[in-house]
Amino acid sequence: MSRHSATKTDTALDRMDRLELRLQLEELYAEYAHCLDDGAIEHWPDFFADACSYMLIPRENYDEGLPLATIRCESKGYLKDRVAAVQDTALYAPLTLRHLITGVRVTEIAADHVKAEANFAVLRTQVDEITKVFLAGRYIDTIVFEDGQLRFKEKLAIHDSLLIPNSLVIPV
Amino acid sequence: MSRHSATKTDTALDRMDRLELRLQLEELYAEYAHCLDDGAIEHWPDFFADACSYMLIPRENYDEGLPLATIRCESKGYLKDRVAAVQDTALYAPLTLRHLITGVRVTEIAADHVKAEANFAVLRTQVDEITKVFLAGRYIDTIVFEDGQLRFKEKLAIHDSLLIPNSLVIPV
Amino acid sequence: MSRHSATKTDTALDRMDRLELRLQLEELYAEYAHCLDDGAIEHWPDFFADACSYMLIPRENYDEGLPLATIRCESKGYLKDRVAAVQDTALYAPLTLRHLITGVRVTEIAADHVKAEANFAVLRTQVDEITKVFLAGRYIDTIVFEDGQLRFKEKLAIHDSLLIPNSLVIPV
Amino acid sequence: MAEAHTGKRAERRWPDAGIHRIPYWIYTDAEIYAREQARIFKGPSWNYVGLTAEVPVPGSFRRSFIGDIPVVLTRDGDGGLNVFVNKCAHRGVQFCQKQRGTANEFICPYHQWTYDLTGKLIGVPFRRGLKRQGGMPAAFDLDDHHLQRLRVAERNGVVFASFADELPPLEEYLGESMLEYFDRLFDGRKLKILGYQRQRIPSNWKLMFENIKDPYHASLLHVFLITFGLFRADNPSAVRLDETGRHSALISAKGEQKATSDTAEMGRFKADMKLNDAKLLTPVKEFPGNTTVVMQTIWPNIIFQQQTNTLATRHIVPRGPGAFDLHWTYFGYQDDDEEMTRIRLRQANLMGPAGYVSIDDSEVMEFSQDGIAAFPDNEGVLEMGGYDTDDVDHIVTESAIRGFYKYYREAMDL
Amino acid sequence: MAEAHTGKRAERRWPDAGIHRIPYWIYTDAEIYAREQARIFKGPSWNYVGLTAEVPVPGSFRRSFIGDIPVVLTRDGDGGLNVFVNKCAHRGVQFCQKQRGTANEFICPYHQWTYDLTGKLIGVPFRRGLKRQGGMPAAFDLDDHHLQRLRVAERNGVVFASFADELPPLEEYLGESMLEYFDRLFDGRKLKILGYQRQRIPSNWKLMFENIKDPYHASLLHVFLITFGLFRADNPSAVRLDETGRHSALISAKGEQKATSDTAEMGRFKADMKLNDAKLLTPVKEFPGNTTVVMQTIWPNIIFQQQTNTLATRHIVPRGPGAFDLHWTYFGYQDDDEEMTRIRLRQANLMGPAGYVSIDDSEVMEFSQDGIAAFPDNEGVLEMGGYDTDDVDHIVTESAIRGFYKYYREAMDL
Amino acid sequence: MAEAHTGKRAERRWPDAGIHRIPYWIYTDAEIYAREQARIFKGPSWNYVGLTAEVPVPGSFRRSFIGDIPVVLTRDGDGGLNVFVNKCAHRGVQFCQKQRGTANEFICPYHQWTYDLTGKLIGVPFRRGLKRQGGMPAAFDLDDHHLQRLRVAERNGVVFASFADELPPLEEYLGESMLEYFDRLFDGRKLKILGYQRQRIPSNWKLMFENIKDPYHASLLHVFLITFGLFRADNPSAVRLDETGRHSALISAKGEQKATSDTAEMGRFKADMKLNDAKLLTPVKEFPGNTTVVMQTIWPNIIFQQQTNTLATRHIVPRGPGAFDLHWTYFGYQDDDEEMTRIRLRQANLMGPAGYVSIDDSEVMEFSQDGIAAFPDNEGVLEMGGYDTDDVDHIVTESAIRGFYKYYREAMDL
Ligand code: FES
Ligand code: FES
Ligand code: FES
Ligand SMILES: [Fe+3]
Ligand SMILES: [Fe+3]
Ligand SMILES: [Fe+3]
Repeated sequence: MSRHSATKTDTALDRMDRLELRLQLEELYAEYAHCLDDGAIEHWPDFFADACSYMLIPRENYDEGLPLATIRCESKGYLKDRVAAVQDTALYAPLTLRHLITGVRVTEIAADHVKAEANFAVLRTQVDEITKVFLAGRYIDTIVFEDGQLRFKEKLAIHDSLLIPNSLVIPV
Repeated sequence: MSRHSATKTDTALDRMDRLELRLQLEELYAEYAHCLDDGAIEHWPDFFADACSYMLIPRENYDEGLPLATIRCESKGYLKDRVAAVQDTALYAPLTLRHLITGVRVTEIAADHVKAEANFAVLRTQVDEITKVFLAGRYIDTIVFEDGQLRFKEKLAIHDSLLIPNSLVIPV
Repeated sequence: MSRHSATKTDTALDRMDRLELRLQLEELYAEYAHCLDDGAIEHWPDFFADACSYMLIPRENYDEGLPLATIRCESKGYLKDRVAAVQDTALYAPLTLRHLITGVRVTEIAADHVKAEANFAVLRTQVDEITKVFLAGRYIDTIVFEDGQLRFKEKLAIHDSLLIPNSLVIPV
Repeated sequence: MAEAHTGKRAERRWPDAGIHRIPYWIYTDAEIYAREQARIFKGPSWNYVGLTAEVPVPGSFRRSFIGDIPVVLTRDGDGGLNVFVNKCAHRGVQFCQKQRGTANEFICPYHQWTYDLTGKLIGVPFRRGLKRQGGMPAAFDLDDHHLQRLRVAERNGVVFASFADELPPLEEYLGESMLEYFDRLFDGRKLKILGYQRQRIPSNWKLMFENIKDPYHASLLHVFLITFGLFRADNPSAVRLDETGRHSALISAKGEQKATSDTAEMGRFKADMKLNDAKLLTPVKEFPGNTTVVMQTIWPNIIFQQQTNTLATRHIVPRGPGAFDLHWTYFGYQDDDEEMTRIRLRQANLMGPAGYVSIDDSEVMEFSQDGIAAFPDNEGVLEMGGYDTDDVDHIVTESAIRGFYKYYREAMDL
Repeated sequence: MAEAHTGKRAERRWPDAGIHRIPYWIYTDAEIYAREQARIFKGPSWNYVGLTAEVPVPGSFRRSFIGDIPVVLTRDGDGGLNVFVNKCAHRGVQFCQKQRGTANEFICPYHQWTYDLTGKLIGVPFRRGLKRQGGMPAAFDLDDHHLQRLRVAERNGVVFASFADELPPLEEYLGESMLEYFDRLFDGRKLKILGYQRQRIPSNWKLMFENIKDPYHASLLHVFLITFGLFRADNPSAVRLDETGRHSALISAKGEQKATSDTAEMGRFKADMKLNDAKLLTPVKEFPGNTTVVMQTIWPNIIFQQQTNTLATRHIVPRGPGAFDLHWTYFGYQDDDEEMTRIRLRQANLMGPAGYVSIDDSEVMEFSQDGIAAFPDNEGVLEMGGYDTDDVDHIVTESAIRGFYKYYREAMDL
Repeated sequence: MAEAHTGKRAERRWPDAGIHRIPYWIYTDAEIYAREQARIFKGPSWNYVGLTAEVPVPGSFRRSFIGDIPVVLTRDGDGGLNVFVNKCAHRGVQFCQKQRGTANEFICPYHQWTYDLTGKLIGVPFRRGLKRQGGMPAAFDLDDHHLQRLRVAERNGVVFASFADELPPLEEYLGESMLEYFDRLFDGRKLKILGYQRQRIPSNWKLMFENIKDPYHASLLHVFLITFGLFRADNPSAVRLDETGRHSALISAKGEQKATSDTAEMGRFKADMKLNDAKLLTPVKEFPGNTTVVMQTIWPNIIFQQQTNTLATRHIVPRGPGAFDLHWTYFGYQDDDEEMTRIRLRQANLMGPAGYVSIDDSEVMEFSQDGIAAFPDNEGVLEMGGYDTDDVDHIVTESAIRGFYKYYREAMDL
């Protein structure tokens, strides 16, 4: 199916398997969004495998092969340090985020992992301000089954929005 | 699964059941959004059980336990009165809304009801204006099966957006 | 089911069929969004049946029965010509789009086609600008199974946004 | 959205006709707006900042605004009320970012200058330098750098503040008749906060005052008020102004849902409309007398609302010439029982951004701004009920608006 | 998006060189913008407001704009056309919020002042008060409070209006040669509305006129026009101006898609480009003569478009110095058969916000505003085809733009 | 968001106290902003435009800004660096829309005027007309219409440009001591671009300079810097200014994470905080001496950052009085090995829009603008470390900010 992304290698894949898997991934993404928007941010690292990476990267760097990220987490420790910053160390104005994650696509199913992509948009509400678009982009993720849960082994969030409206405290 | 919301009590729950249920709820939410955006608003009360409540409430009130709502409907009668206001009595400028409901999560499955949550964003288009973000927030809903349909028994829409851009005529 | 849209004629429809079909359509929409946002625009026509039409039309024209479209494609050839414009002939500033497609609803299942509707929002990022809402609206589509794929036979994208922020190069 | 044509600055002169003609440039001109902030909100006026029930205990605080100027209301350790600017005396940081909360002191995040709950500067890190290096000069005195503190007046749970050094006490500022209506709603019982609603309305802030000081429109615009007899020209009604014209009260008693010879002129009256759930409007008599509605406007930034049993303050926060925020604080009394609270909450469906009555108002204010913006040199007409600003016992008048502009012209020297 | 540097007001003087130099402050200065609204759109000009086909029967109305000033076009009970401001005479409400519709009268929502279809005030509720109380003063006369009515001129289905009391009749205003092109498109046949397109373009409104009055760019910017020979420097072409320079027409006849000695200078010509579906461009000859393109611009707010068989008005609505809305109304004739309508609709793919040709223009206008904004004291150069404003029989000229600014300077006294 | 009260233009006079008092109208006034663009960014200053590593080969280009003025940096065929305005000499189009790329020439899309890589106009289509018709007048000379070219200075891979004809060479402009710090970071090794980050910060651009010239806040605001000893008042530190006061450098050496008698005044010090993954901060010594931090600010638009091993330029692009864009370009050296690059990338977590340190700064700048906006007539206080602008060997001082405003007043004639 030429219109599918070129990286897909699912020729052996039974269609219904992909649909079922997507359902489970959608649940993962929904819980993930909930964690960032309304949940306890300290659970954010739980969405990741023990050996994991998380990168939030501007589209221009990604497209040009430049390695610099907006947030670079090379291990679960980094994720926990980010949580600590959100909770304890960073100074920032009160805000509410709302993540809209749509178009989850399974792009690869392998024996020990799956790959998936999705679009995201984040809306931000600040005190005495109306709600505004904060960021948009897409995820390119590798997911594994670990400790009875689907977890992100590699999470790559590429933000279209090159100009970030002031600061980005809470991960995407 | 610690990262799931604390209120979940689905230990006895077969995973596939939850997924199937979510599919049906997604249909409910999609029809609901369609009713508000393009459908006949007079069908809005049909999405609710006979004994029902609907509350649209600012996040600050919800978080602080303050009872005041933006819209408080304590019965189906209230819903019909809201429809009458939208159709007949309220004065407001022509507008088009677009509800984006994402991240539907089943949070509880009980014998006679289920609970579900979802994110919403509403975009508004007014005459001679470009399309803008109007409101964002989340639903916390209790759904029952009544008269052959899934229907909201309790619908709680918590809006992040404390400052509403002028007035809110059509429910969320 | 009175609250469903009036045009639905699915009385003979088994509920699970509709849900399964929706899953497949969601995949179609997700791939479609990906093609427009990040994929190769030259694959856009592949999402359509050989005999097809695509219309992007302002809500005011649609509602008043006026035939003028924003983009009118009466055949696959038109789609290819649009691709050529995007790739070769049109002059426009660099931009990144992000399509959020939500609320996919199956509205009719017939022997040789299905009908479906969905909401869309498009966010646009331009150089040296923050990300903004570009367009919102809904799809009303007829889909067929052709060459082993679900494909759009008729795609109608009705945009709420009457005022388009400058120009619209890439289809919706 | 028309762009305001505010180019011709030379012509900013009030029409000769006086207060029954309102020049449209007062709604769109950026210089007029800046002048309003300086002369009105920073001037000799008592500005609403909040309710004592929002700062119940020592250490309680809330952010607030006077005009568009950010301030903080606190209760200090002695139980005293304090209002000071939300702007660090060092380099201007808006240090208080939380809507409400409790604190022992305010620490500006930038350099941790620390203020006590009265706004006094009590600490400057590294003031004496470090290891004998740096630090503040010898002449630096904490007492020269307290937060700008405002005068505060409180009455029966409502807190006002002023930037002015000289102004009459609150009671005198309100005047005898306004004080009476004020004390009717704020009768000394402790208040119970029920919650907040907030709107950003795309019109000039003065249009909000015009709206609430205008009983004429209520019988015509609001289907809900007319139809259910909540506020209607043929109910016993009155308009009261203070001596200066700047404050006013619209008073009315609930009538019935019936057609009369008088409803003929109320095009939107719906004789046969019925609520599907009548609980929404079920009234309870709680105040002395027959009066069921008092809408009181106190110069320059607050509306006190009693509509049957739904009580609220509506705090006006200008956001440039073309917009303002409206902050609604709904309240009851500490001695309300659960049912009474429920009744207030239900009736709140009439008010706020989604209110059956208030929707009409906020939409029409947007229409006004949209109509006005392209015509800075045109004028509005305020002749209903004559040309004066007298008290009357009916609501077919725009006298309270004329009163408002009478005082506005003085305050603005226009 | 560069912020305009409009600080130095003293230097608002047109360059000595004259109309082949355009100072960039005219595109960004807020005072210039306000002056344009006052002197041009409210001045002695005939402004496009709509087509009679949009108001086909008594009671039909449509919202419209003159400059950024909101107006309403109506057809009254006698079939007459009326244009009045969309601003209530009472307190300024923009009473007509619906894009198009039918009505017997206009009732302002605020206090239900009621206007007939000609804009005459015919009702003021409670004018005589209620129970002998309140109401309008004796001196109040409905006749003093009609909506501001504009002069109206209609020709062959196109409606113009003016705020000015004194101005020549439309035909004289257009001038002989412009009238000819006008009558070519609007030949007296009834029009059929095919639909609308709307854009908000982030550039000054005058850049839209420059664009359409500029045949020079068409052979260079538009791959579609060049490649398919729709409008090209080597086609038989002409530029016509009225005597004042304010109106103009660009005229051309379709050529072939072939490389010639002349396409050498058209860098974007694509000799081998082919449409996948040629129906898109299939032309039908419908007007006398060989001319297939006439782009006519009538001061100060309208473009009339014939490009092969796609016909439209493009109505320019300024939205501050840095943006304007462009409202496209596509039409055919009542006597078009279905196939003809389909051809017009197909060719509409060239135009509008997604049009194969128009995309280029609206994008380049954004680029212009972005380039200009930081250089208020710089100047554009208009020397193609010389320095004058003469009619010519080719399109390698900017004379029509020079003509526009010749008249603009007079109108603005710059 | 408070609306700026910028009405009272008459009072735009700097406080008599001098540079230890900063009037708040400089952050909100639109005329001051326009004056800054004209006098500072278009004035006699060397403005950062990019790095040579971004334009590595002939034909390489990148968009850039000087103030908010769009420019293009190119490398021409001879390897020379060129900076010219991104505004077509014909009618103002911002012709270069791509962030970065390579090109043989720049063709303006509108009429395809063509410029070579030095900004010289080399082609005007139809300049001689077509078939002897139209075209440019005889007097038209390409040489009169080149893009406005700026003076360019390059040193060790960093490119500066100036609109001014007369200004000292870059080295002299930087001054001896600043040049030393400059050469420390840009030591002649080839740079390797690691990537970009961009923010739009809702505060006046000068607040960015104040922030980076202010070592006083670092020990108080930034938990990360204090706790991990990265930059702290009790580390060996210094502040250096050039002779004019406009440039400065803050210098420090990393200390330990330990409580001392001095951390007592650093309220946010967290003695027991530990990183879960210490790799984030693992430092590598790469520069001579003990210094691990140099934050250098060069008038009027650039910050050079060394914080341990994370190196970046921070380019300030004003966007009106109330906002600026901050463009971060992270780099290493061509001779970095993979591990060194990885270390730089990890430490980048401290910086940028999501940086553990920089979040604090960008948020506090927003708080500042929000606090300042309503008080144009108030003043900030800059007395830490005295009233002068001397070099000191500690960081308990605001002298570098005073130096900045000393020069600002001269440049702006305020
Ligand atoms: S700005 Fe508040 S402490 Fe420095
Ligand atoms: S404003 Fe129109 S009737 Fe009062
Ligand atoms: S504007 Fe650049 S070529 Fe005409
Ligand atoms: Fe009202
Ligand atoms: Fe064109
Ligand atoms: Fe800092």
